[in-house]
Amino acid sequence: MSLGAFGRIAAACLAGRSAWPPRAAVFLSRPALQCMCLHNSSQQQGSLPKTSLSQPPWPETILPDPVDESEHHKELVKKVNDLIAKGQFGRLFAVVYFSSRQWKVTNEDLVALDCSVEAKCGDRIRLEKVLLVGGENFTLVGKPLLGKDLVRVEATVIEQTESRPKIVQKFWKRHGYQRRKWSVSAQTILRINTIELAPALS
Amino acid sequence: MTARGTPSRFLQSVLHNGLGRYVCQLKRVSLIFSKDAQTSLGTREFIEEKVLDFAKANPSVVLYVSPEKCRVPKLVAEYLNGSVREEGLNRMSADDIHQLIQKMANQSGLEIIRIRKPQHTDNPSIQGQWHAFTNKPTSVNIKTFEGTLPQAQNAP
Amino acid sequence: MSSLLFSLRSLAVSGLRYTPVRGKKRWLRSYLLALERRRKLEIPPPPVPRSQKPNFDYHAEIMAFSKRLNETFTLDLLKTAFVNSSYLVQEMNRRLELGLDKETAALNLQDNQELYQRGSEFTAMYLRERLQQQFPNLSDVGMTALFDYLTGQEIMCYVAQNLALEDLTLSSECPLSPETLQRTFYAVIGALLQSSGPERTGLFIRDFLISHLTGKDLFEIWDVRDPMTMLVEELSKRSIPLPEPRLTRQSGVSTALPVYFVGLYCNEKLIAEGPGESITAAEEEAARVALRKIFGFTENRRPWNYSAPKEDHAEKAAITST
Amino acid sequence: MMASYGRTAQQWATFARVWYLIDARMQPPGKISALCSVHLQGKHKPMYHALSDCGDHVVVINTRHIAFSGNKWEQKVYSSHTGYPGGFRQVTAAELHRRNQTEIVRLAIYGMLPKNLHRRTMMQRLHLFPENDIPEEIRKNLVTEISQPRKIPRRLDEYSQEEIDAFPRLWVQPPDFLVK
Repeated sequence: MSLGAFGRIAAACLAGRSAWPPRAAVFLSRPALQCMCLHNSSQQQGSLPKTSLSQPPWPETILPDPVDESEHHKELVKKVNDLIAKGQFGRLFAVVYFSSRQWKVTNEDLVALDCSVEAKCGDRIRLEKVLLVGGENFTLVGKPLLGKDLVRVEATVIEQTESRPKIVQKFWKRHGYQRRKWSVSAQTILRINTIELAPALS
Repeated sequence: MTARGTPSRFLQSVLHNGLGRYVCQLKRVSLIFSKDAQTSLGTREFIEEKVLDFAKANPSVVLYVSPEKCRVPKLVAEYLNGSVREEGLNRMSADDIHQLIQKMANQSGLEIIRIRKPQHTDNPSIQGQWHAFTNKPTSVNIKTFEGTLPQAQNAP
Repeated sequence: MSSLLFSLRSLAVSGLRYTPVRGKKRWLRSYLLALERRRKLEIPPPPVPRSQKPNFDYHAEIMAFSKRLNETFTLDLLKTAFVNSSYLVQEMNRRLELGLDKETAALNLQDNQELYQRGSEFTAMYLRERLQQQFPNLSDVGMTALFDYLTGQEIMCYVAQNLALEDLTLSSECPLSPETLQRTFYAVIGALLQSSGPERTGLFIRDFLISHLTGKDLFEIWDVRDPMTMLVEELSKRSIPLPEPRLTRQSGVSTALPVYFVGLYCNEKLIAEGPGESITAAEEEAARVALRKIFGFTENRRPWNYSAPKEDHAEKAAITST
Repeated sequence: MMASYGRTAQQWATFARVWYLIDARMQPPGKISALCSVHLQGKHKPMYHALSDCGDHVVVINTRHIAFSGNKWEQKVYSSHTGYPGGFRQVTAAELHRRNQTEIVRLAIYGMLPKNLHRRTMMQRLHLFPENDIPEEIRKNLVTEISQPRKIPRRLDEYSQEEIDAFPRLWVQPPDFLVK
């Protein structure tokens, strides 16, 4: 079983989502075609043949009923909330935004950041920008972030070190121009401790 | 130097540090300096003013101060995983030495070389790794490709 | 060697009282280095324990050890934990050789035999209990395999070395044998048990021993030769009908690199599917997958809880109050 | 459902080579080749990496029945040079197709693959057949079919009379219409 549940705002079932992209195209082209067909039928007075003129060449898209969809969404949210409340999930993974990058992390992971962090070694920090949390049977996608009361990702700073010396070298041939620059950047290593979920999906 | 030519390792930690508790990996620091040489001036100043504060702040590090007859003062740091790092303190000021020793206390003693990936995970996939038949419909199992049989050669 | 170089060089430069040396002997450095390298290759120097090298204060090291682990040890117990019986014998002999008579030579030190026993007993009890709690569906053989893996010499010595127990251990052997190291580690656990009680000791074992289960597959630890037979046994124990292997997917059958997927069906329900380079290998893999599922040892099982227990209580209280 | 395979088995399953079939009947050779090139390189896989050899096998049938648009059969020229003086050779697509019925597709695919040392290896995983019968050895390996990039248009004689009659006529030819 695999459900897709989407954080906070309205969710769509799988079929509904796949049906969205061509919607604009359908609305735009339909009236012109209908006019043509009417004109033709008035001349022919017979049943319409199945040709490229009577029917658009792409398959017809059926949009889900909004009432059904909202009910389906409610049901889905309730189901996932139940799962979370009962703790019926195994390992969780999360996509967190940190140090201008997105990291897909799970418990016991190591993450090396190319920057220094204010916290000292051994401090436990909370990664607040969580974009996505997933378990085996469900995935919660934030728009763009998930609520702080919904998910809590914690990490420990285990090392604040430096990168290896990187050399930037410039050389122009036949000009006697040579520059060599050694650069060392700060590095922080985090250990992801926990990813906790609360049944606060709405 | 090219990045591929340099020695490299993967991101790791000693004894899953930080999983249950954080253990400071620096176990022992020896400051070796000269009592009268000019080059050890900053080191002597550091020992007079800051070394006690550092020792109090880091009770898990054993600090040895040994005046010896030497021209270049040095700092020998030993880590829990057995690695030993020496740093020369020639003509360094007390503040610089403090920063250096603090940095060494924050490190894990693993080699400082190129790290191949900025992330390490033991569980690469929670919802299942992709394989060649992921999302392939099961109807392909019973496909017989009759159009490719020799007798179907003249079929349109 | 550098001092020798230096003196030679200064001689060459000053050369007041001795015959002057012409130029700098640039060959000397590489020559001496080569000599030293050869000496090392021919006779590697015998290992010296860290305690006999300069800058080692036993008391300070012991204090730092307990601070580092964030545990409160009774110092006497901790010191006793590091004393091995071989050290006592060696020390006695040394004193006797120095000419002391037997009574004055007697040390008032105990060896770590008792602490070792306490430590190993507690470790075994705690580990079995926690493993049982975490993997309730795992069979007894598997449980024993996990237990043996965690308390095996390889893991325990690795942990002990990376906690710098080697420096502190008092023993007559110089590169410590794995047995001694393991014994000392157990003794340290025993000392912690007597100083801080079972709860803290449990956390210690969890943080340093159980953490070695992260990222391990069940069958890396537990060597199962015939998973299909085991699966059949386990299924019959749970009174589930026997699995029926079926070929579900295949590609490249007539090539050197085929892939087969075999699914195991019980009551026409798919319980596991496994890939392999031949049908038998795929069937075996499917059985392993099924076993992992039955034993609750899949890759996406709930991770071990490493959070501090006190925080848990506080949080639970907060949740119930709101 | 989570798989939870062992590491060796997972690796085997991930890097397994899948055999695809593609029918080139009435298809533009360029479109066929674009599909083949992607599948031969493994670019359709989520784990694609240029350094990991993860291409699949592709079997192309009916290369005799490919369809060029426009007047490419006459106008398109395939050039080559033998390496000897005066060895520049040029043949039209029609002539080349008459000589070798798989050559046009092969050349198109060869040109679409990356120009590196892997190109020959990837070409070895391509199997071209002029007609639709393929050896039993290869048919056993097949897994699935890639759908054709172009819909085959129906010829007028494939339409039933009913459909032809029902087709809207925009203009009816008057009886006195003079045809030059």
